Amino acid sequence: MISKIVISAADAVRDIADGATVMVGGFGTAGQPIELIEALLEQGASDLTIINNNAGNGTTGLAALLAAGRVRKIICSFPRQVDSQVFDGLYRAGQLELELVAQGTLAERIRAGGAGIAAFFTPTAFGTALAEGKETRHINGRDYVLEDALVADYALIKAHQGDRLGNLVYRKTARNFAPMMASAATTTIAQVSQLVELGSLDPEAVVTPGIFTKRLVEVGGALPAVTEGQ
Amino acid sequence: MISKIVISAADAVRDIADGATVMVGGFGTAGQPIELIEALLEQGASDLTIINNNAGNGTTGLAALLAAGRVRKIICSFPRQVDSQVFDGLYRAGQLELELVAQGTLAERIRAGGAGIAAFFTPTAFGTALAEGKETRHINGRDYVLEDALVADYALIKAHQGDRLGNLVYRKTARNFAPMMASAATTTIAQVSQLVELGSLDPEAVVTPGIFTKRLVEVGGALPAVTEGQ
Amino acid sequence: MKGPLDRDGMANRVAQDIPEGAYVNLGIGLPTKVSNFLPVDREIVLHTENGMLGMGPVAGADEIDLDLINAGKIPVTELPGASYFHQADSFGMMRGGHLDICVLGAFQVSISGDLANWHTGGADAIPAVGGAMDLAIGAKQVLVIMELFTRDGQCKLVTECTYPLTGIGCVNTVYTDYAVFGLQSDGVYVREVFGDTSVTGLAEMTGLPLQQLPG
Amino acid sequence: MKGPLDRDGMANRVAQDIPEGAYVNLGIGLPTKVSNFLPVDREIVLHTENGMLGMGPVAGADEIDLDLINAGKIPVTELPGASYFHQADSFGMMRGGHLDICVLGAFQVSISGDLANWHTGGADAIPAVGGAMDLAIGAKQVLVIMELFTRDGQCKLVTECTYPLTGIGCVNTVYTDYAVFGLQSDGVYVREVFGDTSVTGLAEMTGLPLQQLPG
Repeated sequence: MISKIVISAADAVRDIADGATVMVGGFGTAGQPIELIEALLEQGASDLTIINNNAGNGTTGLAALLAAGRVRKIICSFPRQVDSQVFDGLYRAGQLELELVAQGTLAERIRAGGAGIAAFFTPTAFGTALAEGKETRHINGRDYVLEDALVADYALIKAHQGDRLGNLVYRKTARNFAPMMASAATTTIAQVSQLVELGSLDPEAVVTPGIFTKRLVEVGGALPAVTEGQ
Repeated sequence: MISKIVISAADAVRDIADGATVMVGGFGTAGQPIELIEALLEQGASDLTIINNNAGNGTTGLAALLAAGRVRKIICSFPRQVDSQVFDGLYRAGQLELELVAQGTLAERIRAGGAGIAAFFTPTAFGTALAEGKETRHINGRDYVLEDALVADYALIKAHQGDRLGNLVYRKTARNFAPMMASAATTTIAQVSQLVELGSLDPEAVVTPGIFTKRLVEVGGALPAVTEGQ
Repeated sequence: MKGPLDRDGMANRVAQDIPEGAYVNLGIGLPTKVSNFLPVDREIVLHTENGMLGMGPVAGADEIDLDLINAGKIPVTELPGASYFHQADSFGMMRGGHLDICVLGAFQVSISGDLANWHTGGADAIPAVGGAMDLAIGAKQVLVIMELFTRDGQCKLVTECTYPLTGIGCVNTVYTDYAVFGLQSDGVYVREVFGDTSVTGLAEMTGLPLQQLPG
Repeated sequence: MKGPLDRDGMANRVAQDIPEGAYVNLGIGLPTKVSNFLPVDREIVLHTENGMLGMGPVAGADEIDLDLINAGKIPVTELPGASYFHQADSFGMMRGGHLDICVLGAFQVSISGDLANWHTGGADAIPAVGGAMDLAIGAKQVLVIMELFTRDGQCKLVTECTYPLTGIGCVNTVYTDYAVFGLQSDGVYVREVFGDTSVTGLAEMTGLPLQQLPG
C-alpha cells in the first residue's frame, strides 16, 4: 500500500544535501511551511539556493535560515519588506546572491519547470532592467522577453489537508506558489495541517494530485478543527 | 448586479460572425457543448475556424456543423475516429483545411493564449513531421520546438454548475479543454447543466473563475439532480 | 479658492470611473484606498494577485485569518462568488489581459505611458519588484493614481522617466490631485481639472504640452 | 515446443514489471490490456491523459457515466484518491516527466529508441496524432508492447524506422511475443526470451545485432 506519510518534519528533510536548490512555498507567511524550514535549519544543510516569493520575514522561518548563513543565493520577486531586516543585512554585506524575478514570471517559470516547457516568451518586464541581457522578440505586434524554466531538487510546501497518496488541498490565499513548486521539484515535501483518509478529498477539488508529492507530514494543528472531506 | 446568465443557447451565440475562430470544448462527446453547437448551426455563421480536440463524432454536434459546410478550417489533435465519417469525407474531398497538433501541445497553446504567453519551447514532436518548418532549439541537453499561442473569438464550453458571475465547476473527465479555452477566447460562452445561487460553489473548488465567462446558459437537465454547494 | 484634491479625494475620483461589472486589481498603497469609495450600487469584482477573485473589505478584528490576505499582506475577507487559484493562474489572468482595470501608484509616468514605480534606482536601495511589472501590463486599462508633484516640487508626469521603468507605454490614465490626464498616442489630454487650476496653469506648472478634451 | 506469447501473455509480462507505487499511463489498444494483469498486491495509480489520476476498471453496465471516460473514450470508474484536472495540467504532468511509466503500442521501434506509432504515412491516410507524441516523451520509462513481426513477417524492431516518427530516442524497453528487448545506448539487450527461441535465433529472425544480458 502506498503511503507517503512520514512521521516528522525532521525525517522529511533528512536527505537535503549541501548545495541543493530548494523551492519554498508561501507569500509572506501565508503558506510558508514553517515547520519544514525549521527542520531544515536544524538539519544543517548549507550552500542552498532558495526559490521563494520573498526573502524572509522577521527572524523566524526563512529569515532564520538566512541568518544562519545556510543560503548562498535566493531567487525571489520581493525581498525588501518592512520586516526583511535579515535579508537586507546579508545582501548589503554581499553575503547573499539575489536573482530578482517579476512575481508572475517567477510563477510561470516554476510552472514551466513542472510542465516540461523549457522557456517561454512573456511580455512582462520588456524594456526594463529585469529584461537586460535576455533574448527578446516582437510577436504579433507586441514585444516579449524569453524566460527559462525553474526546477529544484526539493520543494517545501504547506497544504491544508492531504491523504496518504499525497493529494493536497490548500486554504484560501495560502495556496499561492505551492501547486507549481510541487510540480517543479524532484522531491516535493508537504506539511499538512491535517491528514485525511483516502477518499475523503473531493476528486474534483484536489489541487495538487498525489503524483507531485513525495512525502507529507502532519504538523501543528494550530488551525481550528475542520470537517473532513466535502 | 452582475448577471452573465442568458435565457437561451440561441441568444448566447447570436453575435458569432462569419469567419470567426471558435474553440469548442470536449474530448469526444465528454464535455462537448452540444446545445451551443446546435444553436450555432441554427444561427448560420459560416467560414468558421474550429479548435477542438477532435473533428466531430457521428452526425450530430460538431459533425453536423462540418456537414453543413460551415467550417473552413479545423485545428485539432485527433480527427480520425471510428465515427468521424463526416470529417473524413470533407477532408478527402479537400473541402476542409486541417491543422494537426499534438494533444498536449494543443492544450498548452490554448493555455498560453489565455495566459498572455506568446510562444513556448516544448519537447513534444521534436524530430517528427509535426515539427517540420518550426523553430527548434537545444536547451540544457534536450531538443525543443517553438510553438505559438492559440486564441479565439469565442469559446463554447460545457460545465456542470455555474453561478451568475460565471464561476464554473465541471464533472470528471468532461473538464478536459474547457478551462483553458475559457481563458483564451475573447467571448466565452458556457452551457451549464445547473445554475446555482451565488455563494453555493466552494471558492476553493471553482475551476473556471467568473472573470473568464462572458455568458452562461442552463440547458438540459439530463443529469441526475445534484446537491448544491458543498 | 479651491485647492487640489487630497488623497481621499483622488481615490474617490478613481472609484467613480470604475464601472459596474468590472474586474479590478488595486495596487498596494494609495490605490487600495480606492476600494473605500467604490459606489455601493455597482457590483465590482476585486482581484488580488496572490490568488483570489471576489476579495472583500479588510478583515475586522474578529475576522482575521492569516491564510486570507491581500497583496499587501493585510488580512481581508471573502465575498460570495469568490474563487481561489494559484500564482501561475493568477498572473496568467493579468498577463492574458482579462482584468478590466489595474490601479497603480507611481514614482513617475511619462507622457507616452511609461511607468516607473518599482525602484528608485538608488545605489544603496534593495530592489524588490513583486507583481509591479505584471500589474503594469496586467489589465485592459492601467490607471495610475499619484500626486502630480513630489514633496520637493518635481513633476511626476514627465517627458521621459528618469527612474527605472516598470513597463513601457502601459499607462492609459493618470489621476492626480490637480487633474486627470489621458495619455493618448497623439498627446496628453486633460480630462478634468480639480480646484482652481486651469489647463494653461497646469501646462505651466508641469512644463508639458497639454491638450484639453473638446467639449 | 513452446511458442511465443499471445497478446494476454505479453500484457501480463509487462504488468509484472510495473512496481508498487508506480504512476502509469496505458496507451490505447494492447497497452490497455496490461491493466487486467496488474498484480493485486501492488497499488499502482493509473493516469488517463484526458484528465484523471486514480482511474479504476472499465465501467460495468450499471456504472456507465459518459463524463468519466478514458483516453480511448471508454467509460471507466474512479478509485478512492482519484483526482481530475484539465488537459494543460494533464499533459504538463506527462511532459514534465512525472509519470513513472507509459506503455504504448507501435508500428515500429528503432534500436536507438525511435518510436513510430501514430501514422502509417500512407498517402490516403488521414493523420491523427492525439496524445501519441506527448506519451512518447511522457514518462521516466517508455515501454512498448507489440508483436515482433507484422502479419506479413516484417520485423517491427528495426535499425531505422520507415514509418513517420512519433518521438526520437524515447523508448526504453520493448515487450514482444518473442522476447523483451532493452534499448540501451550501447546496443539492444535481450532481457528475456519466450518459448523455445534463443538469442541467436532471434538475431537471425530480426537481422539485428542483439546482446544477451549477462547472468
